[in-house]
Amino acid sequence: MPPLLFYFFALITLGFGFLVVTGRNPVTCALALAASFVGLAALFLSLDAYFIGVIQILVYAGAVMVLFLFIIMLLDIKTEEGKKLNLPAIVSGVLLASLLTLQIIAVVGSTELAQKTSENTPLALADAAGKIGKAALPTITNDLKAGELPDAKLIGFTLFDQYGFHLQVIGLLLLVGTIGVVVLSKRERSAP
Amino acid sequence: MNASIILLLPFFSALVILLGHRQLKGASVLISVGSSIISFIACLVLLAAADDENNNKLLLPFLDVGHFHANIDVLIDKQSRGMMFIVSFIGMLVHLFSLGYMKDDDAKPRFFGSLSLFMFSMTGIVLAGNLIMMFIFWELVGLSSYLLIGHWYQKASAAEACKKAFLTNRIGDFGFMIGILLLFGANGGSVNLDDLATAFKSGPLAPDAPGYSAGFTTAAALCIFLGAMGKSAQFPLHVWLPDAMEGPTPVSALIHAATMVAAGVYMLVRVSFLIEASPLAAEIIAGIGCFTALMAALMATQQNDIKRVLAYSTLSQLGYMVMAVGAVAMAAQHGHEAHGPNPGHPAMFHLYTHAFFKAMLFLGSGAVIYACHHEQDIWKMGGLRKHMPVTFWTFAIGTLALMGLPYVTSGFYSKEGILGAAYDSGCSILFHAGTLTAVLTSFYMMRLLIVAFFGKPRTESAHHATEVPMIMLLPLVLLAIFSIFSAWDGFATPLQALKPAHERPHTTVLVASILAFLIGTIGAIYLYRGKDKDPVNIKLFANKFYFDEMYAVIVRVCQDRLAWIVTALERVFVDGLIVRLPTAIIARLGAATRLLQGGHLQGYTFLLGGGVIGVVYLVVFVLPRLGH
Amino acid sequence: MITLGHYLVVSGMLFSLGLAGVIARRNIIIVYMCLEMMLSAANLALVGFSRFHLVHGLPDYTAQSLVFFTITVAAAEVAVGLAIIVALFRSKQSVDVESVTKLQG
Amino acid sequence: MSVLELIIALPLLAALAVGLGAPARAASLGASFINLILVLATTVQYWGKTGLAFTYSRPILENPSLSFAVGADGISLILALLTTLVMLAAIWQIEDRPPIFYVSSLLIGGGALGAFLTTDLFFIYAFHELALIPTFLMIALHGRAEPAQRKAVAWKATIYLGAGSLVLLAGLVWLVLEFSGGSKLTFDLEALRSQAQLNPLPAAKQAQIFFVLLLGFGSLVSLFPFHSWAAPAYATAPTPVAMLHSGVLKKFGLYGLIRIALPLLPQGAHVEWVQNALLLMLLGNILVMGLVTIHASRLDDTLANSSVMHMGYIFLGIAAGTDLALKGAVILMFAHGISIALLFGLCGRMRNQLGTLEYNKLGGLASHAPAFTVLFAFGTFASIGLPGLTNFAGEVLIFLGNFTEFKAGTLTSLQWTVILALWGVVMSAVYMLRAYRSIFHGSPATGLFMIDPAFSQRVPFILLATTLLVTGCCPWLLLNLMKSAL
Repeated sequence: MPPLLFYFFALITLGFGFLVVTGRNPVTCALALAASFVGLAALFLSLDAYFIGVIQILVYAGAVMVLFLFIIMLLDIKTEEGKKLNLPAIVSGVLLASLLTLQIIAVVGSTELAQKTSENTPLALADAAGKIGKAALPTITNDLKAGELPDAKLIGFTLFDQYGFHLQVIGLLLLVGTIGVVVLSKRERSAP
Repeated sequence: MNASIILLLPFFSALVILLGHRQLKGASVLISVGSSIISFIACLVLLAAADDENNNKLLLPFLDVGHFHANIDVLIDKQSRGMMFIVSFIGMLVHLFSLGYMKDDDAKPRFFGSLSLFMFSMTGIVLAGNLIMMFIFWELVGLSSYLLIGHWYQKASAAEACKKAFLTNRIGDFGFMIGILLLFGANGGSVNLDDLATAFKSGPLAPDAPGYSAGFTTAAALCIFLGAMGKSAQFPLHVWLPDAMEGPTPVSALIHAATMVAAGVYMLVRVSFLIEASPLAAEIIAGIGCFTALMAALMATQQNDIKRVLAYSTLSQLGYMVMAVGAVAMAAQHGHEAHGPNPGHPAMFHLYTHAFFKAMLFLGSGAVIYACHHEQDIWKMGGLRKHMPVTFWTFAIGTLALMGLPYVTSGFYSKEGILGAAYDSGCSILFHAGTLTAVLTSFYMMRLLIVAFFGKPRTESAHHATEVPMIMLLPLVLLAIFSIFSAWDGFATPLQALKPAHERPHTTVLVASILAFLIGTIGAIYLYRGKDKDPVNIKLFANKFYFDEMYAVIVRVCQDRLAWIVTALERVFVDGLIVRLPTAIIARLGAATRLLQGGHLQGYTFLLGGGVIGVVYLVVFVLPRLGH
Repeated sequence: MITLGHYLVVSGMLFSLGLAGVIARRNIIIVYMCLEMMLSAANLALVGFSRFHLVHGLPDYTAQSLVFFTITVAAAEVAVGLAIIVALFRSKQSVDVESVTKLQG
Repeated sequence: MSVLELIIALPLLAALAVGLGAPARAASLGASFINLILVLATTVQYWGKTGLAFTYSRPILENPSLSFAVGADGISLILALLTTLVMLAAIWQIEDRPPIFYVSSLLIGGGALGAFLTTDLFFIYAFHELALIPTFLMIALHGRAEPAQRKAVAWKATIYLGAGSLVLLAGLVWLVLEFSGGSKLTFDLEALRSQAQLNPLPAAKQAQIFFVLLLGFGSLVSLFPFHSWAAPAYATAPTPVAMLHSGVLKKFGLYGLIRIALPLLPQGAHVEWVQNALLLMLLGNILVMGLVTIHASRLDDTLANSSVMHMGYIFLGIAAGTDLALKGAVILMFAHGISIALLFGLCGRMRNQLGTLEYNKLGGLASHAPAFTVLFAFGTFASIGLPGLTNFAGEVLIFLGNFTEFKAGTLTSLQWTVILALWGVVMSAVYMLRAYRSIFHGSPATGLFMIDPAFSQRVPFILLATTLLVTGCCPWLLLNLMKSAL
């Protein structure tokens, strides 16, 4: 993935992220967030995580942003934001953020792990089929032999093979979440 | 045996009076007078024994810790016998006199109880064998003078006077105790007078002993002298004696003329080996004595209260005696022993003659005050010669003795002895100042005599003055006899021991004392004959050199103001630092922690972020460098 | 060339942006969005690591499954969070963070 | 069953009985009277003996060998005598007060007796704490000032003494650990003492432990920088508590130093920096508190501050450490206990009758209440240190004790402190006589007058005054009890 594209998408993600943080109107923030998620999904794709990239767009950019926009519209939040700038909070926020970034850059810079690039760690698709072991489904091994990465299948396989139980828990979590939302947003009849 | 009678009888009489004065009613007076008479008789028996060796008997155990002993042990030698005679004789006379003088006083038991307590403590000082016993009775004498001066405590002036007397004595005792401690340490744990005497001659404190330091001996001598200054009212600590006249007159006669104030001089003569050991101390003592004598004499010339005049004359005579002690010690430094065979000391000689005529003068003034219904101002008296003949004649004898009428009165011999000692002390100022004081003494005493007894009565009370009852006249007559004959050789045998050797004093001394007597008398007669108002008016002397005011300021500034400052500082620093500071810190910490749960969201996230950065920094950058 | 470091730096910057937003902004909705950004920054780092840490020559799918889980949890969380915001708005009529200090210690 | 256990138990049982409803005054008076008789009997029996007597031990724990061991030598008997005397006087002078007064007095007395008569570190400390609690309670409940200020004073005293006891506990634990040498931990004083002789600790360590103990005991005894709890506490405490605490309980710190610190850490006090620190502190006690007392304008403030000041002399005796000085210190503890209790008792009676203790409002009481004046005079002149009363014997021995090792030329820092401390004697005369003069002498102030208390009310004070006179005239009575060198 040519570096130029990487920088382009990184710029989109960070730029729109910055816009979210500094935006006056919540709606613009919400849309900026969606755009930043798209940029992010592109970065996922550059990392050969196609399934995750798609999921990112579907769930985040799609569902979450829509939810936000819906709520913003519902609550009709005006952009009274500009009343007064809470200077100390902004200063401390910016200060902390810059400190954190510097630290991360310093940390990442100092470890040799970060030097890996997609060139010097190529995916050995061919011999992976052999190594993956008998339990692998024939579809996966055929695609591997054919030389491309069955990303979605592999994720599915790992999810259902190793993390079956966790999936049930996540399912339950989502169920509880939805019930909670319903209970919370019920209008109290008997409220005085 | 009779030493214990002399010492303990007054103590038990005081105790009995203290405990049972309500039941005893009048009897307590008889107990006290009886005890004084018995102790006088016991003293005569003691003198009759006249066994010469100094016996040092242990009477009562007080403190024995391991090898350290500080007990009530009695040292009987010539000096203590002579002094004992004076104390018990004058004590008895004063007891008899106060029977009459205090007849209509409602607190008689308390008065006589305190008198017995005084006799007990004064005997204690005289018979003391070691310095600690002397210190014990030193303070008990201070207590009894406090009780007696403050007898009429309803009067604010008397209450102030007794407090002043006790505190000034206490300052003296402060110095005395330091002196005792120094000697105790240097002499290896014994403060017995004989041991100290030998220690100074041959023992650890002798000049040739190793580690001898002249400074130390001077310091010890001056500290002990500080104790004497407090008791004998020498210059810096003299302010309490004139105010002590607030007490009843018999008290002034006994305590503030004859015995208590003389205790200081008695103690100095007792420790003369210490003063002779340090020339510097001797000079200082002589200087202070001479200055006190001169200053008091000047003040006495301008006093109008009969008792104040006598008080200042006592101060002046005490200065004389202390000067004599210093002078003799200085003379001893120059090698020629001043006194001959018998160990009499000019100061002791003057002390015992002065005791007689000064007690007589005070009792005389008491009779005059009693007759003039408690009138003390001499300018309101006058012409008492005709109304009170016996009192007049005895008072006149006393005055002449004090002025030193040549060859007749005892005062002349003892004053001449002192001037002689001042003369051979090798420091001429002492002699000149002494003669000047003699002039002033005869001047103000003759002034007193003329104004009070001659001329015509100035007020009603002086006009109606009648002779005092017999009980008060008897002591006056007895003391008058002693004022004249006490210096003559054959007279009171026990007192001979106190007279110094009789080598003829230098003619200059003889001429000087006679001249001083004449000049003073003529001056007074010329100035005060037939006057109704004091012609001479020197503000400085009348106000006693403003010492009282100065001391009042010193006390107020140094003590009360300092106390106020120290209290404020103590409250701020100690209380603040140790108590308020920690409580404030803890309160502040409490407030800070409350801030953490302030409830505002951003605060939490900020701290969260800060924490993350801190940890990352620590883990990534610091720990590797520390080698973990 | 694009190294893992680049991805990590981008994820770090995205994370700090989100953190700055959470701290600086007063409107709860915006705070919430920044929270989502921080979560996705974490996902980026995870995907980065899964790509460059090969298991049998293939990317490490456990990391990706973790990303999958985070996304689902984030979704549930957004739902519940917004419900709370709505309930909050109804009682306080404002979405200002300062007004919500009920939990004061 | 040693007689000492009976002596300790009696007041505590009486307190229990009064608590459960027995007639308060009769029970407590009876208990303290019997206790006095018992202590006198044991003292007579002890006459001439030396070292520990009447010992009896009930082992409780094995590994840290802990046992309720009682035993008394001259010092603890003298202090027990002091405790019983002051307890009897304090209880006797309580009139128509709720039974809590009797219970607290008995508890303080019993606690103090326990502390003085047991020879086990653990129980010495425990009994002292038992005695402290009623003091705080009484100050808070029945103190003199209005509730808010009273509570503040009680709080201050509690926290201060609590902190002091904690420091003390730390010191004691450190001491015990040092001497256990890792093997068997023992609290028994005798065992520790023999261990101290066998292998004494290095001087530097001794100095450190001694300093910690000094701070702990010091703040219990209002040593100079840690004294600010004392004056307000005594001024506001009800009379019996003030009498008992300032008279008896305060002596525990000093007893602790003499009984625990000095024998186990002989060089502790003589190490340079510890001695200088102690001398500075006790000089602060004498000179600074002397001036503070002179500045006081009320009688109870004067008495409270003067009791803080007199502690300086006892510390001077402990600083010297010589046999003479320590015996002087014990005598001064006894004398100060009696005289301050007498003065506080009289001061309490005056406050009840006159309502105010301000000097400028009082005057001329002697003409109305002669017996009261004589008793107050005894207390005043005792606390001034007049010979013939016990305080003098104690003070003179302490001063002499400091001058035993002496070279003619130079004065050690200890001796310079004595000379400065001697000025305290003048200061105590100043403030006591000012108080006496402004209350008793002079013309009676308008309206304020006081009649003599009935004979039955005077008995406790007469009792204390005669003790002062008897032991003052013959201090060898006390000295013979302390034959064994300290």
